[in-house]
Amino acid sequence: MSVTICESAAEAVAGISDGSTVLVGGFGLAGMPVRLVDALIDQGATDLTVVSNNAGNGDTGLAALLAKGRVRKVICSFPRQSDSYVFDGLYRDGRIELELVPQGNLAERMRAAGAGIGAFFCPTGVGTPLAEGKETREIDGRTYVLEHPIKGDVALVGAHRADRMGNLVYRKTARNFGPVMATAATTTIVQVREVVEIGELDPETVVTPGIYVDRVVAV
Amino acid sequence: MSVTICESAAEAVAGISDGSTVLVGGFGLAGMPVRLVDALIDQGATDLTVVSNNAGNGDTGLAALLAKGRVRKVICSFPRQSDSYVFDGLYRDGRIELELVPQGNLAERMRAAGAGIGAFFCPTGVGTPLAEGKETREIDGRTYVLEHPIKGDVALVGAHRADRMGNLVYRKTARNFGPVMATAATTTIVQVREVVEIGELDPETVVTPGIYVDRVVAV
Amino acid sequence: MSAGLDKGEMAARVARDIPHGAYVNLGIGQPTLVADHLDADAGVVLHTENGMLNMGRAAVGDEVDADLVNAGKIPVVEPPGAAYFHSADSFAMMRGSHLDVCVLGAFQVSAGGDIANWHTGAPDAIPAVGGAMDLAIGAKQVFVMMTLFAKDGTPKLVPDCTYPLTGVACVSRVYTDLAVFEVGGDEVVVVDVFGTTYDELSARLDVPLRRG
Amino acid sequence: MSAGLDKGEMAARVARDIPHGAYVNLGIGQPTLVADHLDADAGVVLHTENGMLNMGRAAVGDEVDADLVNAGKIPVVEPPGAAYFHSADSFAMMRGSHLDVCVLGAFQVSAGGDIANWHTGAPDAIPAVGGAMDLAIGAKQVFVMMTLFAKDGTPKLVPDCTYPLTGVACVSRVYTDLAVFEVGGDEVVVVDVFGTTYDELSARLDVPLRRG
Repeated sequence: MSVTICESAAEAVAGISDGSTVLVGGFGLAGMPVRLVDALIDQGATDLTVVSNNAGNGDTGLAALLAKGRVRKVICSFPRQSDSYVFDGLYRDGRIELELVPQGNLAERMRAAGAGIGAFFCPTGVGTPLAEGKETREIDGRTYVLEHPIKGDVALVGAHRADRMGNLVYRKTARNFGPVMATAATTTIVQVREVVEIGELDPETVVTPGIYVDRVVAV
Repeated sequence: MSVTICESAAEAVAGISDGSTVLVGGFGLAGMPVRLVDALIDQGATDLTVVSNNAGNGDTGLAALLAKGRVRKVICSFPRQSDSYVFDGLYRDGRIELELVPQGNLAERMRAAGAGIGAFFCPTGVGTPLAEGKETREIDGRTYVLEHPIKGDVALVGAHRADRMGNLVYRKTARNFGPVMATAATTTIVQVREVVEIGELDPETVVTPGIYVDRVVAV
Repeated sequence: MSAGLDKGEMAARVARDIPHGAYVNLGIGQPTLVADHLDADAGVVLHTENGMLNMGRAAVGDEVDADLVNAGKIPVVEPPGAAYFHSADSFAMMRGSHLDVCVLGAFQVSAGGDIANWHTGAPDAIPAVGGAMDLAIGAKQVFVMMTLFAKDGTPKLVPDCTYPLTGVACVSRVYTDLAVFEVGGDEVVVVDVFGTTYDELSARLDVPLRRG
Repeated sequence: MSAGLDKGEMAARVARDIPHGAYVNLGIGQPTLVADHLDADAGVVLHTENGMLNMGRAAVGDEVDADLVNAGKIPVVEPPGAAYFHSADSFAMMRGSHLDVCVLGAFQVSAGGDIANWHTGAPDAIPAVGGAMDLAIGAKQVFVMMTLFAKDGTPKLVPDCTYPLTGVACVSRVYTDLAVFEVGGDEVVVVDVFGTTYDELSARLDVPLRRG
């Protein structure tokens, strides 16, 4: 159904429930919807599962959400960074659960969720600890591991511009996980730099069509 | 490896072997690489398997290739059209094999081939004759059928513009199967309206990056 | 049997049940007519499976562009706010249940919501499925628009489809010239009747009906 | 043991084996240095898994743009002919074997071409895999660039990896400070030796070698 153009990040994240799975875009800070994450901290939802490539930097954004004890589990590819001390501390203390997923599988599993694929046979991780306990199959002489979709209740995405139909364009490598996450969540909430009128985005260049977008806020 | 900018459609299709699987872009005539198909007729390869959404219109292009008896098998979603009499005749005479694939499965199976996915569980066609004999599985309460990739030896794609690195943009609904077919073939051959210099395509708007393109010809 | 709705009236009746702001795919043939009855203010966005959202009306005269066609390969126009994507993305959108409503034609629909619309099963027929199977299972709600009886008088709303299936238990509503039905539950519910009566329908159909 | 190649010389040696016109992914850390040794005329196109082809050099000064970073999250520049795509498309490109060469760092490589580069296996370590497993199985050829011996003198080219694996039987060549090896076949072939001898290598490694 139609997109809602919100007046504030607080309005955009309203109603996120305790226990939700929240997909958070960005690769490090590129494409990270920082203002939506800050608004989620204020909003108060807890017991969250966060799916994101990384597990927070420094003391702000995702790291701040973790520091407040609001995240039960992180599904990510690369939690360990030079400034990921908040996650590191929680993990070492056993206060946060981690599902480590190869980056390409993270993207493809969310793509599958958005595309109605029930599961897929993937060559990544075969023979490694990250495939342990998963079904494998040989197809045409190559071994694959069966991977399942990752669905979100909510996706928080950072994009460049939206029009009033919710069509999105991104900018440079800040595109990263945004387009797949937008397809994989029940409710997709997007922070953009600018909302433009309908007709101002070239239809050839739209990366995320408005059908995937529920709420937009310009910050 | 680097793209070759060809001088003619004949040069672009040189070397296609008998027995090849050829992916042919287009939805009806929109995006159909007509000049490449004509050049393939002149080139002479035979015993082909053609993968395309339709099975030719009228007497030209794909229909002409079929009429010359050069196609052993067609894999498509919608062979029957008002002017598909060439295919219709061959099929009724038992002179051509048909694998009918739902249109979304056709696209997704080629996407899987290009994306290194070994197989995927798909809800389309479950309980219908087109899923007969295929493995099924219930996942989270829904039944899926296992579908396998469709790889091409060659893809013939119609795009709008290419730069000299092989980056492609399409135009309107002529985009259709081109981008997935370009990823799914060993050799991807593209007919465009114009080849432009490197730097003339906006990197945000490239739909098929040059890595998927082997030969380009402006016609 | 008195006359029910004509094609245009059926299309208008379907249009009435499409929610404001819905993303909708209209199958080729009669369902395409539904577009003519959608209120411009309703903000309904049309999807065409060959790769476009916010598809416009049929193109006329100089508007015709061979690169811009709908799923029936008819030239259409590009309204402001459109978006293009490739076939795999288009069917991912459909298969992933992002469309609110899909309207399909059919040979038969069963009481349980099975649909048969791609193949008569005749031995000499050339089968063609296109996007029908993807559409049948892809939208949140699947509406069928068809005449209630075939030309030979046999009902097209049946206990079980005898034609080869397109999709299983996926149709929610059937819009016909004589009545609108809810299917897919334990009973078939008659929501609306046109130019006939509930009792007449009960007598002519082999499926158990309930008044809506 | 005499000194072999330094990091820059190793990177130059790797660069020498990258074919003209190749599509290449350089892993984070030392492999990034290979870019500095690629001849501009060679037409090598760099891929970064966070969504870009024809990635440019590191950005300096005003060129820095927070929206344009490489896989190591270092700002880079956009040369003419670049293309952006999302993460699923980027890893599809990799997993579908469209890249010609990928260069990775490693803790260990086995004679059979297994690679371990994501986890030391230490119980208190925080595991992080990023794109390493996708890269290891994704490119047509996987090159590893590492010192041949760890700081404690133990070999990193081993009969079998003792660290948790990143990928199985996927590495084709190992570039080290002391030698270049072909792995993944029945024997490990010594292709090149720097500041040491074949016999010295044979004596210090637990894998059977053959002269190239």
